Formats: sequence, C-alpha cells, structure tokens
Amino acid sequence: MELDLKALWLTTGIANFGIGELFMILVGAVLLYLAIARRFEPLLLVPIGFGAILSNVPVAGMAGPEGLLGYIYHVGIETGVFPMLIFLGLGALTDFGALIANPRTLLLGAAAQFGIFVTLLGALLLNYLPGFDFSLQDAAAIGIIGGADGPTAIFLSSRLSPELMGAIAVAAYSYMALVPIIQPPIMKALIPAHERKVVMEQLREVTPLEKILFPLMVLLVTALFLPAALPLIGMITFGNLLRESGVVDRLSKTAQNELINIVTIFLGLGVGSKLQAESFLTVETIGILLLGVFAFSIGTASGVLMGRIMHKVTGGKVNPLIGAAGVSAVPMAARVVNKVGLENNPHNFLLMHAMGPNVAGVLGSAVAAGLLLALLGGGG
Amino acid sequence: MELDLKALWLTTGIANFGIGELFMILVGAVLLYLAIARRFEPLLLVPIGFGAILSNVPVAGMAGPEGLLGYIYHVGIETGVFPMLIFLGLGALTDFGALIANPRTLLLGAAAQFGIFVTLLGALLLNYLPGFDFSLQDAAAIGIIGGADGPTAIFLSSRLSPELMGAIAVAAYSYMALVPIIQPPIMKALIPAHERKVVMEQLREVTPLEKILFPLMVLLVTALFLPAALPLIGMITFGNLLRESGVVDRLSKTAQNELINIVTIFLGLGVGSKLQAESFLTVETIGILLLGVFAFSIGTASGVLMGRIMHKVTGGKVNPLIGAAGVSAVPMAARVVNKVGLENNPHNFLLMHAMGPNVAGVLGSAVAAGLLLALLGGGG
Amino acid sequence: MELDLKALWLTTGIANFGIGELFMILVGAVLLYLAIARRFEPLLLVPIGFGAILSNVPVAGMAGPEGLLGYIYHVGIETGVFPMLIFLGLGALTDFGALIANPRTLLLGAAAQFGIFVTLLGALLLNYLPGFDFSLQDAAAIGIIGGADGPTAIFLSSRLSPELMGAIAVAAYSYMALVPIIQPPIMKALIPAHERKVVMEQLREVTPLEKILFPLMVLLVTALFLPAALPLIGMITFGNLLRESGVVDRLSKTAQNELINIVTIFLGLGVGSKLQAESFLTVETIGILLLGVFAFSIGTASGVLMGRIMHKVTGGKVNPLIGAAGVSAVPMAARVVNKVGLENNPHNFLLMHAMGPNVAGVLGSAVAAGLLLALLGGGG
Amino acid sequence: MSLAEQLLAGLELTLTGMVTVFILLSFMVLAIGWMSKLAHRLAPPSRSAPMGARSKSDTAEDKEIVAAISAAIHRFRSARG
Amino acid sequence: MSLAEQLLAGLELTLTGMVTVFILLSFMVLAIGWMSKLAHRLAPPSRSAPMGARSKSDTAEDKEIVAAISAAIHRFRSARG
Amino acid sequence: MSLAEQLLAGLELTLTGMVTVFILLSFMVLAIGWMSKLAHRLAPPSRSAPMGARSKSDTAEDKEIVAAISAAIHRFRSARG
Ligand code: NA
Ligand code: NA
Ligand code: NA
Repeated sequence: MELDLKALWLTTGIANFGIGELFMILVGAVLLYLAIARRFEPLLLVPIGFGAILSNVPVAGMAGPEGLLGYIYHVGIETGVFPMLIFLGLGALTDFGALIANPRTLLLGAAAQFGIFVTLLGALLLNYLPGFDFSLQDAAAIGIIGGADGPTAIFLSSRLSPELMGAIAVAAYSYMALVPIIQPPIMKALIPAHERKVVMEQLREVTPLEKILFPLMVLLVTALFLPAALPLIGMITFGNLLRESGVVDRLSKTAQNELINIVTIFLGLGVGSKLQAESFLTVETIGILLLGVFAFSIGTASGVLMGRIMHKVTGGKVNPLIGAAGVSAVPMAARVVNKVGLENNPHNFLLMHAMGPNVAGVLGSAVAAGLLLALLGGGG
Repeated sequence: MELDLKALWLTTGIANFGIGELFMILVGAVLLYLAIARRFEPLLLVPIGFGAILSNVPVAGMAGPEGLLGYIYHVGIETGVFPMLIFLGLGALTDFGALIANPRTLLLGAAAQFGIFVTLLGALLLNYLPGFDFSLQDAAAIGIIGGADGPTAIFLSSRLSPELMGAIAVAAYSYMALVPIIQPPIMKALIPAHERKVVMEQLREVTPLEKILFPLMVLLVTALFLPAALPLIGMITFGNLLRESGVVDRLSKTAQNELINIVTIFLGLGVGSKLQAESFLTVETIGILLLGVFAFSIGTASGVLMGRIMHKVTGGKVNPLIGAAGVSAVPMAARVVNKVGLENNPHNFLLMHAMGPNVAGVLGSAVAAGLLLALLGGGG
Repeated sequence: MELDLKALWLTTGIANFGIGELFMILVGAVLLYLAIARRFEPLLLVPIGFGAILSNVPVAGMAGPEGLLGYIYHVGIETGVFPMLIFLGLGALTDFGALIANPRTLLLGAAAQFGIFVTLLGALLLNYLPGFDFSLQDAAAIGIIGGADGPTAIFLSSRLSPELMGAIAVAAYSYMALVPIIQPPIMKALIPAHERKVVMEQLREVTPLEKILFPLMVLLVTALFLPAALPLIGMITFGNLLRESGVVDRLSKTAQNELINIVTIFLGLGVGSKLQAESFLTVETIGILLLGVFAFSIGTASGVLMGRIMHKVTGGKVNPLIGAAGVSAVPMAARVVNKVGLENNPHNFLLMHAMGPNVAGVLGSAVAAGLLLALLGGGG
Repeated sequence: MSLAEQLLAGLELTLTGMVTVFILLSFMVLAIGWMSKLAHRLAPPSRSAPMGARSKSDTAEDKEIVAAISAAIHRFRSARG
Repeated sequence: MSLAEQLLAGLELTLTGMVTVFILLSFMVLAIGWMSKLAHRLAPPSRSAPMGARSKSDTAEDKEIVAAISAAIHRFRSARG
Repeated sequence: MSLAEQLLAGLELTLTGMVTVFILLSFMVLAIGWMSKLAHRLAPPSRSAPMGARSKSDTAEDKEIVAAISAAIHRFRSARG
C-alpha cells in the first residue's frame, strides 16, 4: 500500500505544481475577472483565461500533444484555419455600407496602421536591453498588436512567431478593451476643440448592388496587389458576399452565428494553450505588454492626424475624431469616437461616420499582416 | 532598397498572374453571377465560384497543401466525408411520404438513371476525338452528372476521378439550375397532350410508423444487395430516421440546419479548389460541359418514357409527366412537372405526385453511384 | 459477361454476410426499437443503433479506416475529444444551484461511486470463469458503467479498453434508461417508510456570483488534488462558466445546442462503429451486460445508505431517498426520487433536493474516472 | 485497353448498371409495400389518421390565430393612419 | 499477475478510489462553503435576492402576457366559431 | 544580423509597409468609386432608394406593431393590477 500511496501522491496537482504554473493560473483568473466583471472582450478572454488555467495544471497535459487544447492548437491555430473562419464570420456580420458611402475613410484605416510599424521598431529597439532577443519575425508579430484586431494578431503570430502568441493575443484583446481609456486623451490632445465639433453631412444611401460588388472589388484589388493578404481578406469578403448576395441567407446566418461561435470557443482555448508558464513567464512578455499600449496610442495618433489632414483637404467637411476609429477594435473605437464627439457637441452623432474608418482599419491591418507575411514569412 | 522593391514586386499578384488564372477568375465571377443574379443553385455555386476565384490567385496558395481550401479538400472531400454529411442533412430535410404512398414511382427514379450510363458511353466515345483520354473511371464520374444530384456527383468523382471534379461539379449544379429550360421541350415532345392531362388520384395518408420503417427498409435492401451504395444511402436514411423517429428532434434540427450549412460552405469552397487553371482549362472540361446537357436530356427522356409505360400498365392512372422528376434535382424537377402539368390542365396539381419520383431519383443515382464504385473503385 | 456477373455477385451484401454481422444488425435494430418505441436515451441510442447497423454491413467498410464511422472514431473518440465536448455542453446546460445551496449532497454523489469499484471487482471475479480474461484496465472501464454517465464511460473506455467500448456504452445507456425500474425496489428495501416521508426544507436562493465562482472552485480543487480528472471536470466547469458568467451568452447557447448536438450525432455513430460482430459478439459482452445491472444497483444502494447516514447526522433533515440520485443518470434518477417521494407523501416534492446529488454524481464519476486513469492509464 | 474494348466495357457497365438499379429499386418497391402492410397491422392508420387530422386542424387553428393577429394589427393601423 | 494478485490490486484500487473520491468531494464541500461566504461578502444576497425576485415577477409577467394573448385568441375564436 | 542592421531592416519594412498599405487602400478608394458608378448605372439608386424607403417603413411598421402589442399588454396589465 505504501507504494500505492506514493503513486497516488504523485498524481496530485499539489505534488507537481511549480510556482510558474501557479502564477499563470492567477493570470488566467485575472483574465477571467477582466472578462466577466469588467467586460473586457469576454467572447475571447473567457475562453483564453480558462484555457490558460487548464494549460498550467500539471499532470493533466491539457495543452500537450495528446490534450484537448493541444489538439485544438494543432488543428486550428497552427494551420491558421480558425482565424480565417473568424474572418468569414466577421465578414458575414459586417455591414460595409458606411465605407462604401465614403470610401476615402479607407485612408484613415491606412494611417492607423502606422502603429503596427512603430511598435515593430519599438520591439527591435528593446533588443538593446538585456534579456530581449526578438527576431524581425517576432517584432512583426508584436507590431500587429497595433492593428487592434484579435484574429489578425493570432493569425500573424501563428505564422511568424508562435511562441509569442500567448502574450500577443492577451495584449491585443486587453488593449482593445482599454480603447475607451487609451484613446480619448490622445484624441483631445491632438485635435483642437473647434475641429472636434465639426458636424459631418449624412451618408448617402448605398444600393444593394454596391454592397454585392464591394467584397468582390476588395478581393480583386487584394489579389492583384497583395495576394499574401488573401487568407484574411479572402475570407472576410467571402463572408460579406454570403451576407449581401441575399440568395444564401441560411449560409450567412450560420457563418455569423453557430460557426463563428464554435470557432471562437476553440480559438480561445487554443490561444490559452500558449499561456503555459515556461513560454509566457519571460521578460519578453513584459516587453510585449508595454509595447501594446504604445502600439494603440501610436495607431490612434496617426489615425487622428490623418483625420486632420482630411479635414484640411476637404475644406472642413471631415471631423478628425473619426480618424481614431481607424485602429479597428470594431465597434468599440467607433463608439469612443461617437462619445467624444457628443462631449463636444451634444447633437453630433459620429457613429455611422466612424464605422467607415473602423471597418477600414480591419482591412488595413489585414493588408499589413499580409505584407509582413509576404516579406518575412519565408524565413529570416 | 532596390532588392527590396523587387522582392515586393514579386509578392504582387500582377507579377505572377498567368492568362489561365485570370480566365478562371472570370469563370468564378460568372458562376457568382449565375448564382446571385440568376439564382442558379446559389447555396453551392456561391461558395464554388468564390472558391474558384481564391484558388486561382497566384502566391496566395489558398488551394495548396497549406491553404485553407487545400485543407478543406483534404479533410472533407478527399475522404468523402462532406458529401456524406450533406446526405445526412438531406435525409433529415426530406419527407419521403409521397414515395411511401406510391412506391412504384421508384421505377421512374430508376429509369431516369439511364442518363448516367448513356453519358458514360458518350464520354468513352469522345475518346475517339483527339485530346480526350477518359478512363472508365473518368467516364463513370462524368456520367453521374446525369444523376442530377450534386453531392452524389462530388462523392463519386472524389473516389474515381478527383482531377475532373471541378468540371463535373460545375456541370452538375449548372444544369440542375437549367432544369426548367432543359426539361419542358423534352416532356412535350415525348408525351401526347392527352396523357399530359391525366389527373392522378390523391395520395393516401402515410402513417408515422411507415415513415419510421421506410429508412430502415431502404437501408436493409441496400445492405443486402449493394453495400457499396451505403456511404450515401446509409447517411440519407440515418438523417431521415432522425427526422421521422420523433424522439431526437434536436439532432434532426441540427442536421438539417447548422450542420448541413457549415458543410455546404466548406464543400463549396473545397470543390472550388478543384477549379484551378491547370486542371480545369482543358479540352476535357469542354467535353464534360457538353456531355452534361446531354446527360440531363437523356435522363429526362428515359424517365418520361418509363412514365408512359406506367401510364399504359396502370390503365391510365399515371401522368407520364412525373417521370421527368425521376432525374432528382430536388425539388426543381418536381416543380417543373407541376408547371407543365398546369399548362395542360389548370386544375391538375402534380407537385406531390412528382415528389415521389423526385426523391426516388436521389436514391436511384446514389445506387448507381454505389454500383459504379463497386465495379470500378478498386482500380481499372 | 460471366466474370462480370461473378464480380457483381461478390459486391452484394448477401454473398458476404456472416451470421455474426446479421446478429449485430439485429442488435442495432433492437437498440433503435428501445430508443424510438421505449424512449431509452434516444439521443445516444438512435445514433449508436444506426451506427451498429452500418458497421456490420460487409463490403461497405463504413467502420473501417477509410469509412465515415472509422474516421469519426479515429478523430473524435480515440482522442477523447468528443466526450470532452459533450461535457462542455453538459456544463453549459446544467444549473448547479441545488448543489451550491446544499453542498453536502456532494457526499451522496461520492458514495454512489461505490458501484463503480464493486463492479470493477465483479469483473475481476468473472476472470475465474472460463472465457473471461479482463485486465485491470478492462475491469476499470467496465466498472465505470456504475457511474451511470455515458460520456464518462465512453471517455474512460476509449483510454483504458477501447475494444470493450461497444458493450460498455450499450450497457451504460441501456441501464440509464432502466433507472426507473432498477432503482425503486432498492430504495424501498433499504429505507424505512418513515424516513422516506421526510419533507426537506426549501433550498436557499443562490446568488449569481456563487454560480460564477462555483465552476472555478470545482476546477481548483480538481487541479490541486486530481489533475487526471481535468479533461472531463475542466470541460464541464468551462461550459458552466460560459453559462453563468452572463457575458458570453452566444457561446453558451452554441455549446448547449448546436455544438453538443453535432458532437452527439458523431459520438453515437463512432461508438456504433465499436459494435462490430468480431469484437462485440463475445462472452465478455454478456459478462459486461450482467455486471451493468449489478453496477447500477450497488451504486443506488450505496447512495441510499449514505443518505441514511446523512439523515441520522443531520437529525432527520435529509430524506435518504435523494441518495439514489447520486448515481448521476441526470435527470432521470432525480425524477425517480421525486416519484418515489410522492408515493410516500403526495405533497413532498424532492426534485430540487435530488438535483444536488444528481449533478454531484456526474462530478463524482468524473473524479473516479480521473483516478482510474491516473493509476491505470500508463499501462498495466 | 483499346478504345473499342473500353467502349465494350462501357456497354457492359450500362447493361449491368441499369439492370442492377431496376432490380434493386424493384425490391424496394416490394419491400416498402410489405413494410406498409406491416406498419398498418402494428399501428392501424385509423389511429394515425385522426392524428394527421388533428395536426391539420392545428394548422388551421394557427392560421386563424395569424388571421386574428393580423386583423387586430390592421384595425390598429387603419385607426391610426 | 495471477487472478488473486489481480483481485488484490482491485481491492486496493477500490479502497484508494473510494477514499480519494470522498476526500476530494469533501474538500469540494468545504470549498463551496467558503466560496459561498466569500460570494455573499462580495455581493450580499440581499442585492441578488430582489434580482431573483424581479426575475421571478418577470416570469410571472410573461405568464400574464401569455395569458392575455391566449385569452384574446380564445375570445376571437369563440366569437368566430 | 547586428542589432543596427536589424533596426535598419525594420525601418525599411516600415517604409515599405506604410507605402504599400497606402497604395493598396488608395486603389481600393478608386476601385470602390468606380464600382459605385458602375452599380448605379446597372441598377440606378432610384430603384433601390424606394426599396430602402420601403424597408424603412417596414421597420416603422414593425415598430408600430410592437407598440400596438405593448399598448395592449399595458392596458391589460393596468386593468388587472
Ligand atoms: Na486595424
Ligand atoms: Na438522380
Ligand atoms: Na455518476
């Protein structure tokens, strides 16, 4: 019986827990707290937080090659399939009408991607500090946090820097939730009050045919100029065509409900499997988390400055606030724009105007991800 | 920087597009046009058309071994799993009551399969022309277009002739959509007007127990006589039992909604991956598209002639028009029968009577596919 | 043509059926009968029964390495993924409020697991008979039938004794359906009438925060003491957190509907693939089926006796009947308790009180399975 | 295999195929007939017919309900506009 | 392993198993108790009880609504038929 | 690659990246403009505007219906309670 008791003891968690695993379980619990009590992107952070806990229980091996989370990671994230399916669902969920009515707001979505590249540079600068040794690929994956788009960040880091995915995903989703805190001071600092009060003219109606042709147009331009962005752009435009074509409603409904929900559960658990102590508890993670705030701030600033340029060029028709929505973080950033706009003029509803740059930001960061993949994907 | 610009240029689509890929993208666009503007089987042709576009963008490699469409094809089509799951869903969606009430209409579904074999012979005859070199397997896969049943065609060609699947699926779904144009002239040419006016007596009520036993009976007969047809017949009867048993409604609802929808999206994309320029743009494709019309016409004609025989044998109780529904193409063909019937007698609603041969056609072509698989599946 | 006819003959089922396969098809039909006409756990027994039929048709190879059922088994059952996803769905479906309000009922769920171990010993005793040669692993997998929880039984047997899974699953689900017949006599024999009449005081309200913390607490205790139980406990608590957190309703709804439905269909078919004649038609199967009744009876008895102890300890506040619900078989066993309670006192509704031990039984058998896995999983 | 041989094999296949399809589906015709008789003996259609009837009248009832609701809405709307 | 040895191992397993299950679930009993106290301190049930009450009255309200609608339909139907 | 070289590569990447993103999205701006013109020629917005209008009034109608129903329920409830 003695031997048996020892064997039994060795099967307990207590006998096998390290301090790192305990700490990571605490991290998982904090993520759950933020998701549930503070409503930080709960759709992703609940599964990620729970996945982080499961992954760090010793003996269980949930994130190992024969564990559920390990299988999920292998099948759906290593292959890039889950982020692509999320994009399919997002396409089916998104109304691009505001962007079609005012296509120039795409430039705001372009400008906000500056945050990606500045963060990339920031990561490379960190290499001058001891303990940091980011490759160009790592830096690019970290930079994409500035894209403020979760699935894009997961997709790119699964291709370029899988071992950093945990920190990158946590940073991306956490800061997306912090958009209402990070953005307003930057917006107010960079835009004079009178420009913030600009009332924009109402958006024109968009015809159904325009909505059908839009995804095909976006697909075509991407195919011609940056096919490496196709995995994400192709899926979001496919989902959007399902939505707008009007002839396959049952497929569109499934893509925007059950399919995206199932994939979201699995994506979150799979990402959680990358929050294992040994790979997450490094000084690099701290660097990534710091760079993340930076990334969002730069993205917001460059979007806002582009907004001011458009304000000038259009002779004052554009309220520069909507530039802040260019970081994506749909629809949070657009709501922040609306709120700040109302603070400056209680009758100025900018929500619809901000939706244009907001969805443009999604396209913009998918394009940036494609570019980084094209230039860095084949090796060093 | 020079080097970089060249690298950048090489990542663009423009630098890599061949004429074949451009043409195939046009083919994809035409399929989307037919699906959306002309409502040609949109549930399948929207995903297939979009998949065709994605597959033909160079650099992106969407249909390659590490691309989403490549994965889908490998996991779901190469294995035959997706067509089987579609059959599961079809079983859960189909009410076989009309067939149970009048089982003799199964013979109409049998007769219409003649189109399959004549097309098979037609494909072999094409071999006498230069540029054609169809094997018996290829010819069988082409012949199944005459079955007028998309998933059956995809299933059989995935087993016998994967490289022709693109053309076969496009032909099958396109001609199914053209049934209202292809069938009526044949029906009118082969049936004298007075026979077209026959009013059939109302179908008897079918009891719930009959509906429960029906799928089991079909399964049993198939198992005894042609087990090779079981992958398809087994799944359609399983789905139908879920539906009719009345005790597993939640499974039945899921099979006929979310499950079939998800699989349809993936099946379409996966088939689209077989519309790559190098394998699709061949003279054989033209042959297949021509044989397709032929296949539907022969199937319609043989169904109609069997209808005339049944008309004679039953002493005029059967309206031969319903024979045309034997080609499957559910429920399009049955609707065409109804429409032509109404043209000849404005009070003669043949819809329910045509549903019998219509679903019989599905069983018939699944049986034919099983037979071809049994005799040709093991090699040549 | 002669050769062809022979080839054709060899493709028929008739030429290939053995007596074993025919018998197993009959077994499948009986399972379908029980499921449909007698409502024996139809959600699982319809797919299992149908899968049993499909698996035993010769030539078709549905359960072989290239057949649909073979794929399903390989992907979802061999890996343990499907039972875990079922637990995810169960967690999202289950309200643990009754257990939180009265946590001591967990001990009833603990006691009822005695059935598992006595059955394990029973299986080992059978080895004294000729024809039986159960390993410890086999015996443990058989014992888990006493857990009265289908997915747990499938999970454990997939790890410890895959070749017995067919018989174990059939026994588990069949006896779960027989709970209303097996339990009442045991309950009446072991509890004096006056104890059966005890009216329990109403359960207190449980706050939302308690419901959120509950799954995390269960997860924590399991992680600390028996991480090997995490695959099942981790998933049921995850599903429950999705449900109770209140911030991810769309994920919770999907987990408790489409996801669990899809997985149920596949799980049933996959288990059915283990009902092939050669592995099912053994004397061992008979032993397993006999041990099954035994397992349920012992589990019920030990739960009830624990109930009597709690009755004494609490000074008569606990009605020992609710101990019978400790076997799990949710919610059947709790309903049986309610019914027997009403027979003894027409105003005594025990349903909610029985839900506590009932869901505790699920946790209890998952814990027992984890322990058996920990001690026997690495070999023999 | 020469083209002619191939064509011959195709003709054989056609013959085998159509014969098999007809035989199999004829068997199904018979089997369904037997099945219906069996089903009617086990659960006479009289029992199920009223069920069918009931479900029909249910539908009729549903239609009445829909009619009632739309009538109410119509009245409301005409009163308003 | 002889049958007797196997049986002994089985008995050991039974003992270990039942003890473990009881210990673990007893811990859960305690843990749930602590958790409830903690939860009640963080969010007193008074706050949630009225919520429960409100949700109950919501249900009651729903029932009233359903009753109102079915009454309306019933009236309509009896007026008609 | 030295840290300085790496940083240089990063700067290059930044330049290339931002230029590409701007070029690509500018092309999209133009392409969407052309597309809208094409779409308006193929299906003039006048045709779709009333459709939009109709769908709006549909929504309005829906709101009226909801209002009607809730008014009815409200009346019922105030009559009761
Ligand atoms: Na972005
Ligand atoms: Na057919
Ligand atoms: Na149990």
